Amino acid sequence: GATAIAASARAAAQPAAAPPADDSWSNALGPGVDSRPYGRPSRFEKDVVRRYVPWLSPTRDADASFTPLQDQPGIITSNGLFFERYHAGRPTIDPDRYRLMISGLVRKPLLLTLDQLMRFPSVSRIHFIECPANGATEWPAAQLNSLQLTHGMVGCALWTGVKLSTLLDEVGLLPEAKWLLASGSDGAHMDRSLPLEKCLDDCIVAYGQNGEAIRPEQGYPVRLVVPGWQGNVNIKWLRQLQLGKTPWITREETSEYSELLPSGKALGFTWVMDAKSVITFPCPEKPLTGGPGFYEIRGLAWSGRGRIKQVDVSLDGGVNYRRAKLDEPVLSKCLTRFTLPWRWDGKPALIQSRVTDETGYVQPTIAQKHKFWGNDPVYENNSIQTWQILASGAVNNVQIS
Amino acid sequence: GATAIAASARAAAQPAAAPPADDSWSNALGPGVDSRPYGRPSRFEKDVVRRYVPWLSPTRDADASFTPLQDQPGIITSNGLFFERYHAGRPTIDPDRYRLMISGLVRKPLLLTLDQLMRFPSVSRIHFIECPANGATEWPAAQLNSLQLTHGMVGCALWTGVKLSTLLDEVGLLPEAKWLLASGSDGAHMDRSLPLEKCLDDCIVAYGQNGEAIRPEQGYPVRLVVPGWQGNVNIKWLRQLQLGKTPWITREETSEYSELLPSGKALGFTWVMDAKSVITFPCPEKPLTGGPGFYEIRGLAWSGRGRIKQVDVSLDGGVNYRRAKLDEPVLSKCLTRFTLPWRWDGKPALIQSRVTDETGYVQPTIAQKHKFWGNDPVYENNSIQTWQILASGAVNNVQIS
Amino acid sequence: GTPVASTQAQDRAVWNAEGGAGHYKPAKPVGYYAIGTTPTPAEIAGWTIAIPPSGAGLPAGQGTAAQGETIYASNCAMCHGTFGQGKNGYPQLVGGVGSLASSAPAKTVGSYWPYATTVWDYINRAMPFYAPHTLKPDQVYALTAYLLNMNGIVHSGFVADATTLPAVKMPNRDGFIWKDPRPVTHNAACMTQCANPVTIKITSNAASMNLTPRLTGPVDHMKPGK
Amino acid sequence: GTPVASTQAQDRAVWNAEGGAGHYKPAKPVGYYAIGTTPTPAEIAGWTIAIPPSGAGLPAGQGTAAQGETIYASNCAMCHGTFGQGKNGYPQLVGGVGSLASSAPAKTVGSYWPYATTVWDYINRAMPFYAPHTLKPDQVYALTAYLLNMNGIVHSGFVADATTLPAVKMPNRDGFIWKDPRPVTHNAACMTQCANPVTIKITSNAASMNLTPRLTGPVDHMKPGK
Ligand code: HEC
Ligand code: HEC
Ligand SMILES: [Ca+2]
Ligand SMILES: [Ca+2]
Ligand SMILES: [Ca+2]
Ligand SMILES: [Ca+2]
Ligand SMILES: [Ca+2]
Ligand SMILES: [Ca+2]
Ligand SMILES: [Co+2]
Ligand SMILES: [Co+2]
Repeated sequence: GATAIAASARAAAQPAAAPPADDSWSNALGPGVDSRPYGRPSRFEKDVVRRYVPWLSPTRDADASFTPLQDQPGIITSNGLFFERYHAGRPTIDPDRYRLMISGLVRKPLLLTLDQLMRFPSVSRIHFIECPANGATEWPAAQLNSLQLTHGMVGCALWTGVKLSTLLDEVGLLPEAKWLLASGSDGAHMDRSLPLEKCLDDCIVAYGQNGEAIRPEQGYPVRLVVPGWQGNVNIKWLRQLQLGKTPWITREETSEYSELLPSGKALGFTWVMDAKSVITFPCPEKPLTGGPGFYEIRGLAWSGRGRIKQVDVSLDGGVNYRRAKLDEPVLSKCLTRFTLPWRWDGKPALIQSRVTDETGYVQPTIAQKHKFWGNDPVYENNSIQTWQILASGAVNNVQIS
Repeated sequence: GATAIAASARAAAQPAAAPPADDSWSNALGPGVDSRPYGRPSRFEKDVVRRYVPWLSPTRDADASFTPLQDQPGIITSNGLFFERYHAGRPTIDPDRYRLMISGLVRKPLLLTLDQLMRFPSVSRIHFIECPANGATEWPAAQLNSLQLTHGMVGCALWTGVKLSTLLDEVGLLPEAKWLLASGSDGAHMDRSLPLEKCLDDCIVAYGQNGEAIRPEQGYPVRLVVPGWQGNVNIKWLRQLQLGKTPWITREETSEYSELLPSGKALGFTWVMDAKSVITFPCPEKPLTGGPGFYEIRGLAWSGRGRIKQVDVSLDGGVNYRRAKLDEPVLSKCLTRFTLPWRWDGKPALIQSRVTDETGYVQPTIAQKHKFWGNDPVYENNSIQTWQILASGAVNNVQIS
Repeated sequence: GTPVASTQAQDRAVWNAEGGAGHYKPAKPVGYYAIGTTPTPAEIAGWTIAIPPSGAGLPAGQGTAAQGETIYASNCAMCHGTFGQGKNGYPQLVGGVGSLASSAPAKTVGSYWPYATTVWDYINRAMPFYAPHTLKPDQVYALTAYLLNMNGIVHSGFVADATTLPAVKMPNRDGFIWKDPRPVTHNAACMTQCANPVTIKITSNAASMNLTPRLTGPVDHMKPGK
Repeated sequence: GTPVASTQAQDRAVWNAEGGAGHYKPAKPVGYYAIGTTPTPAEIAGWTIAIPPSGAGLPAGQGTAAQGETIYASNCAMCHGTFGQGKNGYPQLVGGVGSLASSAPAKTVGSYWPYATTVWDYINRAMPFYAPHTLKPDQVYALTAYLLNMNGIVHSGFVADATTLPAVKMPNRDGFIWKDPRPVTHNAACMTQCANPVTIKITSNAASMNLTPRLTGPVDHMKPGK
């Protein structure tokens, strides 16, 4: 009978081959298409999550969490794993009550519901967003033994929305208008001033992220995308676009996202994220587990100034470099994937990647950064990352002279 | 005191402007970065889910669910919303017990663990996967009043994995080898024969999907991606690649995924998905809600034979067409987004899109399809979709002569 | 009808033309990456369950329709019906010969499947639905014999085994073609006055069909036919 | 020090150069899409809370340090400390003047912020942390006066209002530059013998730092300093 057959596992008849030739999941029905209308990762992937560094902030509401880049297999960051940066936690916004105000030095101020915003002509572009504090802990020394925590404040998504220039055309810029203030509706009312030239170039008032509505973590229902510029100017939970003559000199562009130079002078408005790359395999979280032999070195490169031209990889701490292969597509202000085949001899090694972008900018070493920027900046640590490979295959985050 | 201040809502002082100028979410802290290490969509998006047509199959374990294309803002399908097609439900596979067998007419058979598979050189590509039964209900007549249910058995993702040719190089093809059998470890042990030429071209043994491990619904931990070919040959939960001289003539390539022609002959091996396009806004689920005025017509186009060359949109049931704008990037065997600005006069209209791919293939009308393929096929309905716009702004799925 | 051998030869000619590696040159020598292990013959045998038309790989064992009837009654009939007629939407397995060119074709094992080896293969890998790939070879042979006999393809004394099954001539073995004969390009990218507006008529409208499940709120589990 | 007016003029010169639309030509005339509504002046005023250095938009109202002290004690001190010295990692608001070029710079409202209008703006929009943007204008004026007074920038009789705040000269008003003076390109794409292997030394190794939270299993909520 039915029970008898179900109970007599074929495995018993073919012990040499099964399991795994015929593991339990092959001899049963799984859940059907009605079981989860919105899916989730396999439960075996439960450790692939955003993580944070508890000692960086006194409160989780003004803090950051990091994308697990060691488990990101391509240029797209999963919406569930895209890094977070909050200044007052994550607001829960009712899209029916959502409004976008466009006002200030414009001919015809405008108030838009979400439905109305979505009626405007739209574009869809893949861009990275990186927090300028990505790698901040690594300025003075190699401190965190983790790719996720040294480089994970970056994510890359397909953003869909209205070009900011389309909305500015619609309201009509007055000749005196030179700056735009984007502000959010989170508790921080997070706001940043942007020069009009960038606003009219490639910025997007976005409502879509990787095939669905923007996630609450990334600004649901609407955020600003300012391609290639510091994450914090990509205002989330966008409530207002205000036009003015001069910047507003908000707390975020003075106290928070300014750089104290060695001279004691403070530098505001550093905006563009310079080119950066990092090897994502191997890395501290993903050591070489199979002993000596063939491995593929993999990594990600990006530039706030345009496309990636080349990535070079060193296996000897920067003495010699080999050209890595770039994976298609290579898009502007977008993560680019690179790979290099490597036959590991089982000896210790110091591996690095170094990107050159289409402007000719070449990613600097940490020593070069220190020379020009001082030893203790906070932001825009785009220096070359060195991973130390031990004979055991373990990988450590190190800095070298 | 603190409580007094928190209680005195600013809204009371500025009734004209707030809400929504200062809605509840702006006057409080939201959850912090520790609240959900793996994120999910806003609870206001709870209706954006995969749905199925209950009368299509007697059991949810051998059934399909559909991607909500009406809510997909770009070319990437969210992993949570990617359509499902099961023949025996969704297996839950332990990645540590996972094995891939490569055997048959090869010089050196190979057994790989998941870790071992991941060591091989990898590629990352954005490709659509479409079930050939997508639109099957619409062959005889317009039957389902829904974009999701007429076109939603397609999804598009960034797939990362090993080129199938890399693995075939590693095992060494014997000269007699001409076909490959890919088989899965679900209860159906789903399997399909593939000619070697396609296997050596652009197929990927994939483990990554949009920035994370492939979802259980799409084949965790490993699936085959056969770019541009019928969804069912993209074997999920891949357990074996077997090389042989002739195809295996499995039940799936005879009884299931063959086409009964009007002559009574059965057609096997139709593989390639011809070019198709559909307007995703407006559509039955997304009517024109703002009265006459400006709208942007939006849609998706794809071809199993390569890149999209152009998409033309008709607003008068196919009498006249206008060239739509293609959104970057335009990639091979990948969804391409198109848009057309439209000032709706409030009158009824019949709207359509028609794609031409780089081979010069032009998407046919349903009448043309009927002429060559008969009136009642099951698969590969890539005919031009007509949406009827009513004066109310409501949208219906219709077929026209 | 056409003799078995010549039909197989016909199919094979197309398969040979379709398959093959073209002008492929391997990028690397065999074993270049030296990753993974070489499976044992027993492991390969455990994985390799697919049975092609030649019958290669069919295991030792055998079964008759009479033996199959008992197994079918307790493990299959609840879904496919006592006479293989199908039930509650589950597939019909018997009958339908001669219906394929009609307006109501019945595609069954008997009327549609070109090779008997596929019947053995599919029952072995996928049935019974709730416990796939748990039958013993003798049981699969018996069930195959029973289905072939119910379909009138073999007589009641037929013993299904590795030799007899590949030799069975299925009713529809000549019915399959393996290369799409239909024209590929059907349309022209005409831009203006492509149709006569007067002749455009709506031939069907899904709004009046009453077949669409609810599209908002929780997923609609409406019963077939509502 | 530099007079207020001339410093502002310096900043403004950079801001003018940085801002602006370049040679932009609108793609469509104003109102082309005719979507959305024109907000009322009251609505615009409700949304528009940002206060630039000019003080434009500061509301009617006023406040003194003495008034601010009371509000601060019950709503702010628990996080920022009774004397604005910071607490448990929450920001220090007072002190630090002269420390900016040192190895332990203290960036506070007093030592770092270039404009007093920003203090008003930020307290108004973002504080108190647990109930942001709920203070009344008088309360914000009072708290601003209190913070400026604690920092020794204004005397205890100072009345903060729409006129007095923009005129306050902050200690670090000359300290901000708005255009990056650092060289952009630091490296060369050298391919061979780019460094002397002998001089390469590991200068730091995160493995020995003991600062990394657990990277597998549930998210690690380790306390600062573990
Ligand atoms: C619980 C229900 C159920 C039981 C019991 C069951 N089947 Fe099936 N059978 C199915 C379903 C559902 C399918 C179609 C699966 C698909 O579409 O992928 C199927 C398909 C088949 C097919 C292919 C039909 C076709 O035309 O493609 C055969 C042959 C078959 N079953 C034989 C059997 C045999 C023999 C048994 C008993 C050993 C059995 N089935 C028991 C549900 C069942
Ligand atoms: C529950 C804790 C808490 C309370 C109460 C609180 N703050 Fe804050 N405050 C913070 C945090 C956290 C930040 C930093 C926010 C960020 O980084 O985005 C901050 C930042 C500030 C800053 C900017 C500091 C800088 O240098 O950038 C000022 C000024 C400030 N608070 C003033 C106040 C005032 C005035 C009150 C009372 C009305 C107050 N705070 C109440 C937690 C608090
Ligand atoms: Ca089930
Ligand atoms: Ca801070
Ligand atoms: Ca910069
Ligand atoms: Ca909170
Ligand atoms: Ca079926
Ligand atoms: Ca085809
Ligand atoms: Co099995
Ligand atoms: Co507010």
